[in-house]
Amino acid sequence: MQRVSERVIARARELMREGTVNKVAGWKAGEFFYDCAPYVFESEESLKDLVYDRFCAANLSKYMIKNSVAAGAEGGKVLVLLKPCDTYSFNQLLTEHRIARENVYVLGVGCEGMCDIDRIREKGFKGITGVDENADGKTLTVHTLYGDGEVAIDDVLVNKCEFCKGKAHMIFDELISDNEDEGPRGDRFAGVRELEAMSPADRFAFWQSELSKCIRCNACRNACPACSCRKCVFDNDASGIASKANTDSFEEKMFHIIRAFHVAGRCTDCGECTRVCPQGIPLHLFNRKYIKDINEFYGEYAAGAEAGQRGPLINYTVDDIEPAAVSDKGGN
Amino acid sequence: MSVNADWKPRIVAFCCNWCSYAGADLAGSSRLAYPADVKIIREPCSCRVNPMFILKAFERGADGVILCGCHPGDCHYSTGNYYTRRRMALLFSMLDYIGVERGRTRVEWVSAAEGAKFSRVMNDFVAQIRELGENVKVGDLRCKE
Amino acid sequence: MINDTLTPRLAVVTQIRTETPDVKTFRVESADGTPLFDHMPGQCAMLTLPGAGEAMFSITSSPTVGGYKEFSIKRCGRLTDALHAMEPGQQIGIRGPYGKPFPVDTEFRGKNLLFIAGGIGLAPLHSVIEYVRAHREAYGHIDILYGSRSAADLVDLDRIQNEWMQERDTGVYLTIDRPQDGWDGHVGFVPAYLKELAFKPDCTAIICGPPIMIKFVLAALIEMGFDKTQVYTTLELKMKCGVGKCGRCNIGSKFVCKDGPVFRCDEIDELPNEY
Amino acid sequence: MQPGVVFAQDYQYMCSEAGQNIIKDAIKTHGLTGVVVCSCSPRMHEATFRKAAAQAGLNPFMVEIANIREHCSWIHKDKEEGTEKACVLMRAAVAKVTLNAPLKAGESKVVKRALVIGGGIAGIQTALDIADAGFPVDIVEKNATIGGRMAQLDKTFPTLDCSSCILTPKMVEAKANENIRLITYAEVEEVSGFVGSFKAKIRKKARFVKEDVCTGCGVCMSKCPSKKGLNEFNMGLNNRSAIYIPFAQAIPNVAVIDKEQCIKLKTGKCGLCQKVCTAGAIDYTQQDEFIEEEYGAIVMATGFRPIDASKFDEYSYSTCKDVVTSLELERIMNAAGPTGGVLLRPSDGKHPHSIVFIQCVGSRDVSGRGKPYCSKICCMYTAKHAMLIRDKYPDVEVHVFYIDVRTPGKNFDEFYRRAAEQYDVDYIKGQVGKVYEENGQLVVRGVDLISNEQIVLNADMVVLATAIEPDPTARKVANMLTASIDTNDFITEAHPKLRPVESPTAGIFLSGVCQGPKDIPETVSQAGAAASKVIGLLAKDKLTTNPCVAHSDELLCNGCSCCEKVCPYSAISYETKLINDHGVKETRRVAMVNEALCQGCGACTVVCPSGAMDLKGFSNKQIMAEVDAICL
Amino acid sequence: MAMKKIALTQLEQLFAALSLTRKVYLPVEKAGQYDYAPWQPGLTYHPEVLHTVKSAKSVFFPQSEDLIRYKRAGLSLEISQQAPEDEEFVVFGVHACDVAGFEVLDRVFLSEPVDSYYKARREHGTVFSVMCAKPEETCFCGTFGIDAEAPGGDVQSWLADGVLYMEALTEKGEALLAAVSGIVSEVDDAGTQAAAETRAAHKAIMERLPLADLTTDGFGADAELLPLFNRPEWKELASSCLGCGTCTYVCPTCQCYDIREYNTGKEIRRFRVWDSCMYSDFTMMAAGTPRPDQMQRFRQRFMHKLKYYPDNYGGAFSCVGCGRCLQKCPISMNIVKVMRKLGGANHNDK
Repeated sequence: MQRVSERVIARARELMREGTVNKVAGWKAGEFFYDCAPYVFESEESLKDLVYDRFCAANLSKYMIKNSVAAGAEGGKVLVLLKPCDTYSFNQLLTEHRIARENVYVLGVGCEGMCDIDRIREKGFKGITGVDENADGKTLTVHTLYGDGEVAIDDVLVNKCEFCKGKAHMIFDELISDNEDEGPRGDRFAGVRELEAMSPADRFAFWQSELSKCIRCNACRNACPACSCRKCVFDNDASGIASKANTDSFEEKMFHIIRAFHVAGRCTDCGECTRVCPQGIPLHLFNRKYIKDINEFYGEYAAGAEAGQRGPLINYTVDDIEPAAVSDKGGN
Repeated sequence: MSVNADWKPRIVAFCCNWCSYAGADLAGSSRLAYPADVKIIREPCSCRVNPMFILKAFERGADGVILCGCHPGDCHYSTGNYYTRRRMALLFSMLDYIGVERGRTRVEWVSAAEGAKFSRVMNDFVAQIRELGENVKVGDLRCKE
Repeated sequence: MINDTLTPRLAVVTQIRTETPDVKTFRVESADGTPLFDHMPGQCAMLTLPGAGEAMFSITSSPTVGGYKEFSIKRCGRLTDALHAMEPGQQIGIRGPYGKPFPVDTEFRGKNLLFIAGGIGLAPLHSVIEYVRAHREAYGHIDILYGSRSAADLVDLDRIQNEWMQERDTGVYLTIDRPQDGWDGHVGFVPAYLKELAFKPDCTAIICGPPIMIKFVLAALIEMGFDKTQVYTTLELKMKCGVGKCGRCNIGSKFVCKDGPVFRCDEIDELPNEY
Repeated sequence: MQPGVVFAQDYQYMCSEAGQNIIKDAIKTHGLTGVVVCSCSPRMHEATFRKAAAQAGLNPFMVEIANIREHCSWIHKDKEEGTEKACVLMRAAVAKVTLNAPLKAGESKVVKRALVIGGGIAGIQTALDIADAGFPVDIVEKNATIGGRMAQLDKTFPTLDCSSCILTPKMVEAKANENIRLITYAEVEEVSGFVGSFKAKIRKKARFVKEDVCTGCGVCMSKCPSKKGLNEFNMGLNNRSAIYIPFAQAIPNVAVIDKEQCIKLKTGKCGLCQKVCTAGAIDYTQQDEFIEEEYGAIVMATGFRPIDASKFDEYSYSTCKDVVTSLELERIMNAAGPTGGVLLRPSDGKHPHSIVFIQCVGSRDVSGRGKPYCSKICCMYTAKHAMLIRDKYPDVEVHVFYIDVRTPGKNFDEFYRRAAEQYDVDYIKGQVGKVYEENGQLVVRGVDLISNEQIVLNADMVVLATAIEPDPTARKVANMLTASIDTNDFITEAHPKLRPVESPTAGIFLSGVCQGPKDIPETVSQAGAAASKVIGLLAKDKLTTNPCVAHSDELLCNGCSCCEKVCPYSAISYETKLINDHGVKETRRVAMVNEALCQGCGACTVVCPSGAMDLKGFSNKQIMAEVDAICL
Repeated sequence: MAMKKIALTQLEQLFAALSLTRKVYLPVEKAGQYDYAPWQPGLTYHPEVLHTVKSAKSVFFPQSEDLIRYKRAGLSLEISQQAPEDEEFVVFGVHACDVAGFEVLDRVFLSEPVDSYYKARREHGTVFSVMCAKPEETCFCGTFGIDAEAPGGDVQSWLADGVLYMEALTEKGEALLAAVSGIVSEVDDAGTQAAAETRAAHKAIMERLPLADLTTDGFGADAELLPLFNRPEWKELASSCLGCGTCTYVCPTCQCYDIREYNTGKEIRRFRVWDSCMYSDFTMMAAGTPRPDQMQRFRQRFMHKLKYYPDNYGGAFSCVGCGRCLQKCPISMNIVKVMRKLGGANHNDK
């Protein structure tokens, strides 16, 4: 990752210096080694804080909605660093006319999988002050206030990277990557299948338990590149379903089902929802369910694989399956 | 099963204006009875039915929701029910996935000439909902007090 | 049962007057015959129509009239639509009074007063004007400049013509934005008319109206030699609790519901520009 | 009373003038802003009540109907339950009407030209009546000539007129009328648009004969060496040449080449017809042509065909040549038919001495093989056939097996009685179990239901009164026109009693058997009725459009284009414009609805995640209010 | 009152005994996350868990609560008020930061006019604090003068070698310990010594924390409001803020709320819910909002914590340095980054 990182940063500087772009959307170093934040750098000087490492999981596509328009208004171009999975979101936003493509320079960056600081903490590390990637490329040494330890990278990957869709970029103007595309990593629908195999009562209990944690902070929605509505129906009093957190009500379920439905066929499975959920709710299980259903009912479809696709929910064939054919899954 | 003997199912039926609502009218003029638990909401087309409406019905305490439209290929608006078919297949699958009984939701294609079918479908659906009993899984507790 | 500050009292709308096409005045009395609460001019109260919501409205009636509170309310959203659809006899909830009043018994005492209002902005000033009229001898000369889009949009025109214009030592100046048939009065925007009238800066000015009007009126007053310490206005922000706790009507460290809605213009300058 | 309700009144006949006056008075007296009528289906009287409201000064779209008849009192036996449900329906309607907004209908143009699909008697009569009123009409006929089924008939019941004698003048008139354009040998391929301005694309199939040059002399037919094509006009009972004029009175009287049979078109050799044609009308290179035209109204007159009798193998139709259908018998009896009008049996051309008619073949059949409905005309044409045979050939024994004889028409029962009594036709109430051939003789085994005896009859011919079904093109055309169709493929009428010649789709009208089985006089009167509806439409200069159309809230619109993609009418377009959102100005892409094109289906509203797209008259809030009120 | 102790292994008995007379709230695991929930047999305390996701404030200021119920019929209206809390409860396992968070809320809700729902819960609730074990690198309670070794509340306690040493600080605390006197035991000198040692060890860790150097310089009641408000850096700080409410909802001191209605069809319930000034609709009125931009909303939140609140409440800050927002912000923007950028060495006066 180190090598790609250096090249990415150098190239971003170069493109800024030569005037190809006047802004760079990347990740800015933070207080700790792991808390880099999405940031749009506006000067070559400021790029000293640009980082690209194992903790740059945030998907920058959504930021291009505002920034591509702003860049155009200023007569410049914004460079955006996109990991392979991020490019799907970028394409989907292009499909929906949300990004002014001509104002964006996509620098595709290779990715070997992002680490999740929360998962490192879950391994029992407290007071983490740093990590080093070991020479084997498979483990991290974790430094803490209370001593050092080691952890396998595979065990602390962000969920979306655990089920990486592949190392290929769907769109880019320039690519910096050392990765061969080995295709998807793991079976991303395994979690969905596991749930489907449960009895309805167990499924209900599972979701009841998970969703009762929801605090309706809207992080999932606000981070989601598909949830890019100017005003969400859940924020719009005129919509009739606007709501704010209310415990013991139906609202959490309603919120998550509707949200999943609204992004069905548009969700690229970028995994941001699960990554940002402060309560650790596996929200991707909603979206992957829809992706799996769509694939099974209407044929394989990957939102964002290319710009301009017609999504499965704004499409049909005369011999689509009947809703009645969607039968009870699993036992009783 | 429901423990409350007085319980009567609340069933919302969304019917498209051109086929199913007319089918319901025909069922009426033909005196083809079905239980009064079914309450019909008229829509221009089955494709007007937003999943939000269905969830809203459940939130408010509905025990079953049925959506009726023209037969695929016969939509008054040509293609509306094709979209309905996809949307509802996915929505119902999701409701099933979160553990809501699959039988609480249904789509039926009923033409304006199918008064008898309308009645049959409603009788059948009500029987199914009675079998499933009260909807306790989805719904706002505040509405149930 | 303790009565929380957020719980409204039961009240009844006893009278509804249509003032203009989109303004109605509602008279509210307590449902049990006991007095609602005491208020001073400029203060507000929360009105609740369950199902439509709750919002803060300035009390239009003067504390000098007893028994009831009146609210002139312009139709501009879900709640006000519902209020406008009410019939006399409708029971509603009311809680208050909230906010700091105009300093009618302190700073205003003995002063000449210049009231400048636009449209529904007359509502909070109405209470002050009536209060001053009730204690007429305690104040100097009064001028009232009131403008609206059209003659039909002048709120409480009857009272203005029949009472205020007849009040001693009081000048009343009306204006409408555009000429119309049957209007032989002044035509033009309030700030321009204000300059035309060239009041001397020997009085305390009280402004209320749409933000754009306030902005230009204030500029005009400064131009006319007024100091900001002589000018009072009211601010409006979204409110939920009315008691400085829900956290949304603050401008810097001040809460409009608690520290306002009446502000002296020099105080506003010290606040961040978020209103 | 529900919050918001200030006046309630019970009246038995709300739709009557007195009832409407109650509504009007209440609107005026109480200053009502909305009206709910608890009555029959809105499909029945919504327009009535809206009109009444409008007359009282209330916007007509502030009226909602609670359907407490068809959806309630007529189907729920338990009075208490029914009443309870009626209250719920009323509550939902009140909840909805409080959220109704006044709507104003827009206007759209009316193209003053009609399209009639089908050139049978129904289509011809409709076209003639429309043309007589001064509006141009196009008749699109899939066959090479107009005339349809009626042209194949020999005589008509109950008057025994010669069918072609009364039809031919109408056909000629259609050709001569300058407001009528006949587009024969053609099919409608695409229809778009809506009432007032439909756009149709018509494929005119290649005849390989120049229509405007051919004189109809018929020389080509006699010279044509290929004579193996089945003569469709004679129900395939004999053959015709590859180049042919369907029948003598065909309109247009123009030859057509059957490209499956033509040696020249198949092998490139021959060309005889071209050589003998003195007019020089033959053109082997002719291609299909397309005509695109706009129409204000479209009439479906696609007609019928007899069902395939081979499905009823117990009658040995497919194996015995002497088992024929009634329509085949028509041709056998007709002077222009294969036998020149002499009754000869098809197998050996001999004169038959005994004929058995079997009624209800495939009609009133709930087994699934045939049709559940009564084909309506069979009783009468069978009586006609029996009578004509007995009249011309008194030596022939005629037996008719029937389930019921249905004669509810003017002079119908008299006609039937004449057949049975005067002409001594042997009517047997009973069913035929089997028809088979035994030693060159047809044997009919049946049962007499009155005597309850088995009957075995020897017959020289058996005639099957086969059911009729809509022409197979009807389904295709209906789909194109978005006209609804029933399970038997008959086109659904807007109202079975009150709007029998209109389809629920505005601007689409029904003429003839495509709507349901009927005889000629009924067809002609319905054709006239459809024409008068079309005339009424075309006489208008503008149409008011349905105001329940989609509407996009620019402040909410993301510009994602999902709505645009699902709109069946291309009514949504996108525009980049300056939007002022509470003082924040931004130039962006937003959806716009063309209200003249939008038909109000609502497909767009559901694909719009932000809810920017909503449907007037059926808004999200209105529907959710109904849901809330019902689930209370 | 003298210190008492109980073996960690016996805590369940303590909870069982307490729950006879009151509800016991403690951090409970649910689907992998810890939040405060009522104790039930079988549940125990996990001292290694530093933070619940939501702070302990939800015990006193729940995320949503019904306030008033209305019934409308024709013109008439019936108003009934939800009864405030009237049962005793104890919150066990609160750390110093969250205890300090209660004080932040107290200043708001207990000042006139008093919020009776909050007050009732405060009066009926006893806070049983525990000194945190192993603070995280994200902890900075020291910045706000909070002494993590003396977590405070009604009873405070320390864990050393499998024994919980506890000390009542208030009458309520004494009553609580008295109620379980049969289960807790007296502490001898060795015990006192052990407790003191664990506190000292903790102090040493606190001093080594990476954020130990963070100061409130440049903020507070003494800082100048408008210059701070107008700092250009707000723009870049807020530039990637998603406008979600995560920081607000996990924060022990955020107290903004919304009052909303829910119509069940039979009655209208007015309820209070947490709200976030980060939300775009927070100050939205029919005519518009004074904070149309996310930058303004972002600035509001931090100005409130570091300037407005201190102005209104005697200089106290509305942040207790628990570090939850540092761990939970989806884009890793937080109060520490704000304070580093605008305060300390970068503050206006320097």
